[in-house]
Amino acid sequence: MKAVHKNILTLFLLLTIAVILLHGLDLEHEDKQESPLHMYYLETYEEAGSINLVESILLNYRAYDTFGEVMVLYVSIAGILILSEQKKGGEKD
Amino acid sequence: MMSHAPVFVVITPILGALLMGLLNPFVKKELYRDLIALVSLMTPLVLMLYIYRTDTNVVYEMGGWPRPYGLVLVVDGLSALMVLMAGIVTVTTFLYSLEEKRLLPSGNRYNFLFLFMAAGLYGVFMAGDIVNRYVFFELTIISTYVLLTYKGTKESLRASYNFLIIGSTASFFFLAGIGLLYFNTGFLDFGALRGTVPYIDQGTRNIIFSFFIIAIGMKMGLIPFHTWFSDAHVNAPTPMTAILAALTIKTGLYIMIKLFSIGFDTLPIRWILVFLGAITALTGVVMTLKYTDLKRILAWFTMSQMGMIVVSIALWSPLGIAGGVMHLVNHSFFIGLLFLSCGTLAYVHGTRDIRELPLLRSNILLSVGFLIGTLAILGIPPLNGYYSGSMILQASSRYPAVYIVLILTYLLTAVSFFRIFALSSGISDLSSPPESMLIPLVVLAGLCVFLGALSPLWMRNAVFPAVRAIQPGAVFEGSYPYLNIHGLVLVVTSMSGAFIGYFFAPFISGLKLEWADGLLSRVPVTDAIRYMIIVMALVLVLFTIL
Amino acid sequence: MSSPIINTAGRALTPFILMYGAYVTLFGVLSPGGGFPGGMILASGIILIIVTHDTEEIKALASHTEWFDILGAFAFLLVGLSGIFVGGAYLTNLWPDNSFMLILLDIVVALKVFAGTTALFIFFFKLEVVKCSTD
Amino acid sequence: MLNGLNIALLVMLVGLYGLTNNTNSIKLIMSLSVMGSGVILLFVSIGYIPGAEAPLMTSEVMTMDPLPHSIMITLIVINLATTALGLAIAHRLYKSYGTLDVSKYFEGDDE
Repeated sequence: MKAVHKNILTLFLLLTIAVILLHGLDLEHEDKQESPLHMYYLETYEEAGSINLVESILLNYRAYDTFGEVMVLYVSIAGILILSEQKKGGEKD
Repeated sequence: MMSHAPVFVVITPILGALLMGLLNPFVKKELYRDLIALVSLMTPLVLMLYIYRTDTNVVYEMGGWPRPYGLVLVVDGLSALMVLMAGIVTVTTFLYSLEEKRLLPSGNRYNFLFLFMAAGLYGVFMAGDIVNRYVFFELTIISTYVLLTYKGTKESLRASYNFLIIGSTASFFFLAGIGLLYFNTGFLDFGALRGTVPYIDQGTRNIIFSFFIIAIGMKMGLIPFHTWFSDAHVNAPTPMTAILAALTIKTGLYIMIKLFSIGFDTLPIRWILVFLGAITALTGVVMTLKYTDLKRILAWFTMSQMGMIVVSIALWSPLGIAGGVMHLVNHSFFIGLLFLSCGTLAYVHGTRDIRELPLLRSNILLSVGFLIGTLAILGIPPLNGYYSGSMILQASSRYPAVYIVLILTYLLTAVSFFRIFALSSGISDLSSPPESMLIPLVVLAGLCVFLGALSPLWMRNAVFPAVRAIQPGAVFEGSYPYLNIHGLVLVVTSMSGAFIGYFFAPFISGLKLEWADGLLSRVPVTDAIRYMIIVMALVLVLFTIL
Repeated sequence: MSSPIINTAGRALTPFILMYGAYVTLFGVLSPGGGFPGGMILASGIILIIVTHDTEEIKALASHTEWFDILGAFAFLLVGLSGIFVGGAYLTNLWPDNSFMLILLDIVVALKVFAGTTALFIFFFKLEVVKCSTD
Repeated sequence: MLNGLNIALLVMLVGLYGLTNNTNSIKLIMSLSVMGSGVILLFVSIGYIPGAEAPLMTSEVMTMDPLPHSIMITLIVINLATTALGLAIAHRLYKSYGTLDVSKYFEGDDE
């Protein structure tokens, strides 16, 4: 199959997906399910310690997520430094 | 203090890794780093054994926030089993890598990434929240991307790059699915989702699952999403290969089980996974006939076995889930054993080509280890693959097409393995590899035999609680007998396959399978993404028609 | 890149950028902001200095930034563990005043993001420029 | 019909098209970022409630849903980490193979 044909096929499939998603899901802001979590955060924000709700979710309710995320950032930076330190000798093999 | 055990399972490896990083400029000896790593890999195993002994249903609330609002760590039958499995495999493969990492061009900070990967795995297995699971999966997979490049060859860089692109795309699909799930239910916690997902209307739920199917399919290496799989396995250092095959791809399966259990277990969804799993089981094993590189052959076997486990779990009967979960654990041990003995063979003989490897005329422990792994994967009675294999067969016996596919898979597996034995030749070399490489082999082979012989016992005590954690009301009719008709079918199939494979090996070895080049193996990353689009479009069209 | 105008502008701007970064970090509890944006702004200040004064001494900072990076990650872990020592769960508030832990974690995260981003930038900045044809 | 949610899905598909249509390894990573932006837009739109204000508890007015917003901070950072790692690997790949074309990486290597 030529590259052009592949791209046309992909484009066609993506259009199909787009039509089905937009038509089938029919997302509107009004359809959003009222989240009990949102109400809970509104009521207990004083316990969590910040009037900035995003902040208190990030570092208090879901601090464990942030913990994982900090580790991800750290691992990727360490990984980049490791990649740059790797000896070039192995590249021939 | 012991009530905090679940959190220490996750953070001990991270603590060890960070300590190692902090001490890196001051401590020059490798020995201390190995000791830190070993201790922080052993601790989670011991802690999880302690938790499992005392209480099998622990919910640890992070920061003291109650369950649907904050994040929790969940230890139930299933996650405890997975964590124990991960603990055993990480400790043994780490022992193995003590020797192997000296061969790598730059082995420094290998321990460090290894620990982060282990922590990520524990985090995935114990997370009670879907976003939290995503975050820890990223921790695992990013350390894997880097560990894949440790050989420094250009093929390993290519494998890592392809894995990164495919993995990130799949992660975005997963996140979009999470977003739509939150839009429709308002929850992210698995406990709360279990109560709310069934009320989403069927069409929306199917469309949401079409996002998830790509993510979990990529993580498990199901057929159209498998393109990163064999390349990554072959070009990674051997311990990493064992971890990838035994644990990392199991996280995808675990997420699939969790998604099924919260309410995505309706029919069209499950049949798609059965279909993909069956294709993977058959195609994976056919592809093994093409190669002579032992590691690549084992990688394709891993895929084929994963396909079988997916089929079994997607049938979603209590026996199918029990068989699938049990085979999952068994598979970790025997595939770990096979990959590690493959690595040791390559270490001793300096090649991975089966035509130059004296497989059964090598060091006695090595040969016996490889043989035990082989017999376990074929399901020969005293070994662990037998019991779970026969359970999978019985669970699928209601659907003849699936049953035939599974039997064919077992037959071809046996053919392929005995083809390897028939083709293997080379100068016999009985020299012993280092002990740190043999101990893991002995441990894993011992587990294969031990778990195989005690199958009914540990099925009752460990697998049933796991199944009840997935399907709270699961009922088993009596206990499953050790010797039964499906086991007999399995053994006969494997035996005849072994016979065919051993005596017709010269004919089979000429198989080129040229259609597979560029279609199944050696696929550029752009085509891999194209496969994802094709599958998603097909699945969506199917859901619209039904 | 070294012209007197750029050098002077970089030197003049950096203190203000750093101060703004510190403000965003510390007042994340009371206004939009927090550790991540604060750390990024702090890093952008340092990056400005590196770009305008392209000297070897500054590039040698790379090894130190990595150490700060670990320190940030380790401090996050310790703050989490301190929750256990005061009798709660992992990552519990360790002080009766609720916002204490938030500010502490903000500072830790800002340190982490600042050091990490700077290390990243220095890595990509040090790569030699290669001419490559497009496909 | 024309709201952030639907546009976000379309942006994701645009990113996917970029991922299939390019063979340049740097452009692939850029397409990945486009797709990530789609996901971010999706989540931010999910948090949007018509007529509500930013999630700061300074007045008694109804606020937006803050949970998707805070998840997005997590995602942005992970996205940054992955992109940076991908670029570093792409650089090493370029030095090894001498080309950025991903379709040429499989040439001349029999398995």
